[in-house]
Amino acid sequence: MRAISWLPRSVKAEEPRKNVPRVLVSPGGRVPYFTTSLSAGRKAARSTLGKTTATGIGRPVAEYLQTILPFWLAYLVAALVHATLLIVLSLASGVIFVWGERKVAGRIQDRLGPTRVGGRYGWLQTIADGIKLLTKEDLRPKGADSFLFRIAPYVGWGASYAAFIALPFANGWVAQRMNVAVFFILAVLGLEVFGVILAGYASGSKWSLFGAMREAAQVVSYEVPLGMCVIVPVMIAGTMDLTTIANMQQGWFFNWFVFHDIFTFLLFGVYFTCATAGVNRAPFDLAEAESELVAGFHTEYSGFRWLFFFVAEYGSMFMVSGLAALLFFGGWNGPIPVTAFWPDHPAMNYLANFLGMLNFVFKCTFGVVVMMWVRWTLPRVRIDQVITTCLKYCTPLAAVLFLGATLWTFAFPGGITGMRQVPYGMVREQYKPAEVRAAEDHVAGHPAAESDLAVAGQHRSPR
Amino acid sequence: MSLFSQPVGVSHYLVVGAVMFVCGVVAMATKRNALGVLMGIELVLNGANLNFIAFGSQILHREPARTIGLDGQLIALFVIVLAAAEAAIALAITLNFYNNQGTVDVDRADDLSG
Amino acid sequence: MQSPIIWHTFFFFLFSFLACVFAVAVLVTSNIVRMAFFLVISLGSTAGLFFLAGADLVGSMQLMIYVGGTLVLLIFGVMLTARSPLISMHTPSGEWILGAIVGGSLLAVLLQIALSPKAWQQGPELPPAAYTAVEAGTPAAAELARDPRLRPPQTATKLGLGLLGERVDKLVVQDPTRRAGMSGYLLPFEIVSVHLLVVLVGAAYLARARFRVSD
Amino acid sequence: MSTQLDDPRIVESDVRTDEMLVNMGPQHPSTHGVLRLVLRTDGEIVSDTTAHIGYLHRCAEKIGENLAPRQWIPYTDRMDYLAAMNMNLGWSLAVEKLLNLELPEKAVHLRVIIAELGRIASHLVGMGTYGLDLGSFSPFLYAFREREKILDLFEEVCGARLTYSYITPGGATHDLPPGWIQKCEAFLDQFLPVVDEFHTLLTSNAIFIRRACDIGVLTPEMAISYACSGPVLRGSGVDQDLRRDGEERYTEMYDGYAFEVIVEKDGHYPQDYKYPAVPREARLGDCWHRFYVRMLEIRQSIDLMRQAFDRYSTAKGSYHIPMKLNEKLPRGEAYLETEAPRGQMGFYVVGNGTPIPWRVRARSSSFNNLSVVSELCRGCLIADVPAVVGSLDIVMGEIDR
Repeated sequence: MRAISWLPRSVKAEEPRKNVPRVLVSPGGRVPYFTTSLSAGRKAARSTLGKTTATGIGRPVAEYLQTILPFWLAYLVAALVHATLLIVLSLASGVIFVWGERKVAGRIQDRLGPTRVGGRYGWLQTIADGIKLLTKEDLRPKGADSFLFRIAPYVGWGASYAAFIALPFANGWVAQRMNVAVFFILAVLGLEVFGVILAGYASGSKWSLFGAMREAAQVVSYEVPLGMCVIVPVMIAGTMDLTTIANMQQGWFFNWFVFHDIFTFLLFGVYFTCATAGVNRAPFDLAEAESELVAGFHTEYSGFRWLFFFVAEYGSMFMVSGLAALLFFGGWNGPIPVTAFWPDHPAMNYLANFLGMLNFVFKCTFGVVVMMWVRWTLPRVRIDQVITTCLKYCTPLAAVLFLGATLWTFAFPGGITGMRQVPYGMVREQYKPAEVRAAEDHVAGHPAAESDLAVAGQHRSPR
Repeated sequence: MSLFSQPVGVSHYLVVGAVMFVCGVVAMATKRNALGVLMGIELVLNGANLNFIAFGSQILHREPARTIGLDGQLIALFVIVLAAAEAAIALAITLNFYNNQGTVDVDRADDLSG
Repeated sequence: MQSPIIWHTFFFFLFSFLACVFAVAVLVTSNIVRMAFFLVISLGSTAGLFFLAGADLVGSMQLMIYVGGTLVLLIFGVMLTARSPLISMHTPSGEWILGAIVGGSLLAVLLQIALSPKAWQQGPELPPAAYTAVEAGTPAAAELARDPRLRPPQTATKLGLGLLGERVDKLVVQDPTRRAGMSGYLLPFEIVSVHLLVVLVGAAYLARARFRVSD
Repeated sequence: MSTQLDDPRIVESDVRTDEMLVNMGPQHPSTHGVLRLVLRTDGEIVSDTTAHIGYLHRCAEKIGENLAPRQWIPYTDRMDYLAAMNMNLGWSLAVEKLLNLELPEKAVHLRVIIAELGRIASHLVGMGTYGLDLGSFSPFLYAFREREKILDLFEEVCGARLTYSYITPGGATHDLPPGWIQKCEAFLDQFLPVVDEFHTLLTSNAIFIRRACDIGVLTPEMAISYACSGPVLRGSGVDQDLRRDGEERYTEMYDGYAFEVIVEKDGHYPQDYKYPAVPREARLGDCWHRFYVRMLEIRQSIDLMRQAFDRYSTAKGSYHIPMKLNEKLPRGEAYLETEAPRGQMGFYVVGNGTPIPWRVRARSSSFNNLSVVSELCRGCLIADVPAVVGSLDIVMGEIDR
């Protein structure tokens, strides 16, 4: 018999899964440590997994719109709502982070940063700067490849923005829930490099070309260790669906994958290094190293197009921080499962989701602020040292940690101490596609259940 | 009936694949830049990939049982991976050619012709 | 009554338009850098077509390995060899004519094949209510949910199982002999991976320049 | 095949690339003003560097031949505008040498205080901008924060913050204001821990060490043959400091002061300030050593100032010798070199019996220090060029004059 299932064998052997609430089954029939503290039973089940009903932002919108509009129009409007929200988020995060960066940099450097526009804290400084940039002349160097020069910033921004499609902000609050969200985000973020390369080439400036080549070499190299780091949480979770991955880290903070074992803890450091390098932030901001390359690939840009590069950069920072939050820090789940004690009511669930979104945005922002902190503290490394760091340190380290985490997961499938309320395998079971479940049954010797195939349409909600 | 209100079938994909394939073939034949030829090869591979995906897709078939199933996607995966290998080796050849000849014009690679 | 727009179809036409137009643009441009850029768009749109066909893993793979990896490599090559006389190399018109003839006839043959079987020409039709019904969880949903367009593709798991030789898509085949014939793709995939590694090492070696310093 | 591979004329490299000429400057963020470097690069590797100067030429020396020595002092300010006090001092000493003036004790110690404070202010800029050249922005602002405090002190002394024209032939324009010494002491007390911060942020930072160590190694022989001076020379391990080795007229200023020339001997620096040790990666004469010598000189100047405070307070005499503007310069010539923050700053003056000098000439330290740049940058990466140029700590105003 080929053992290809993720589940501990005991589970399958003991219980036919169809009749038993899956949540309550633990490996070996042992009640996990933490369920005892809550009044066990259904409540425990619900507290860990109850708030998983997908209540997307767009989905209710689409459902409501269908009552007043034809289907195709409702679909269009709902899609536009999603797109607009994400564009606003992308731009707003850029605006806020630029302001934040100036404030953070100011405080780090013993100065105040912006203080005038918009009152005492200079809230509106970035808006003022944006307006200034909009009114600036749109310069185009004489030797530039005009078409590529004009299109390059939008390519870069487009890639950065497209990655937001698959980024969930709260349980079900995602523009397009994807089965391969992690992979998709990494792939799309990797495309940002095209904008940079095109900008560098099309500018017709040697400094720009240097910057572009540096960025291309750097980003492409760092995709390797970055991918390896991302694979570990995916391996633990057994899925690439970010919503599921975050849901699996529900409960107390030690359910977060960063505390899963020592390897993931160390791996987060590697991930952060690689992510910083991957989005070209200091100390790896060689593509725009002002002391060497003037401004790197965007030397020749001005005004609105330059702004797009900037927004793309901050968008990517937000994105890799968001990925870190989802993969390592529980996504929208706080350190304490406050919402587990709430009554199970749609309104309360909605509120829980909203708080989760705030929590998630806070985590992303925190990651971005740490990147700023690093930027204003450390000197810049040299290009050969950047590649050395990637190939000689990050990649082997990520590989070793990957191996360690694999062995650890194999040895202790339920986490370190059994402190998890529900083993990962059980949680994952909730989100497994019915077809796959049928296949597993098939492998395990159970006949493929016809009904399982019939309702294969959706993620199975626990309730 | 509008073009947009008709469900897409396998043929649609095959047509797109055919266009890409032919563009690739013609690019391979006519481009003088070795990298242009390489790009033609990429187009050809993608055209073929589209066909594999289309034949394997349940979404495009009226009877899902008649698709080739996951084989299509798996072969597409193989094609993508092999295309990466092919591009690496072709690029190395091109660079070597460039190093030796100072050009990437494939018409100039005639050292061995009598 | 049909819905005036099926968005799946709409996006198919959008992406296929982009893919085809930029594939042609690759063909007709003589500037090598622009060719590379058009190729990026064309292959990116192909990834979109993959998504629309329900192959989400392959689509992401296309974006990551093909567009993000192979094409970046290619653009590297372009940059390394982009000296001004080499950026634009024009093809003689005689070759264009020959190419057009060969390409046109090839296209004609392929289109003839693509359009001949009737069963291929139209995908499965759905009543418009299906979309609403599945989302709302009405009793008819169970029936409608069989439509693959309404399911999340979930191909990653299936492909993984497929690599291991467990074919989820062929569950209907119960005959043990035939099932045993569905071998996994893992070994070929490993061979391909090792092959890729060897090729990369070889390419790195091959690309090293050897030239005379003093002539 | 094998014979072909053994052919020594066939070289192997990663990818054959074409050489490219790149202009670094004069409008480049890290060329410290208007230096223009023409780099011949092969990819990221710099094969040749040519420095082009003259963008800040203001005919200072020619103007000096039309002005009385005291009138020319503002022009010396604008030479090395980061260490204007030391420029004033150099010129004043040269003129005093021509006039054969002997200064009262108080004026001498005042000059020591001011010169050493000016050295600290100058090295703070050198240090801060070096961090900036390596991509570390914050130390630059910390350094300028401290420098601002020094400028406040200077402002109290002479009313100016950048171009002081304070030290004149015959002493200084004013005495130190009452209470100034205490303020200065208070500043030094709070400044000492800040120096430790700089060491944490830069000197011992792992990235900084990897960026600065073993880059732009200037051998002692090369340094001497290019007539380098100041921290650049001492960073190569040459034991020379004009405050000790200079002309009598200059070294007598520092008579009785306890100080040791900052130079590496047997792998370590003489002063034991508990500052970070020399890292393993460092080689004598590299950027790190030049930087470290400057950092230690800041500390040394603090010690010198503290000694000077006591001696100034107890010194006899006036802070200056009154000197008329139209005092006739005797026939003859005088040349005197002082140890400015950037090295040996020499002033040459020829008198012909009129109040206006017949010939004025300045020997700039930055000029000679810059001349090694093409040697140091040969074969380094583009990113190393700012690191090397920054470690030389040049001021274009002094080079172009």
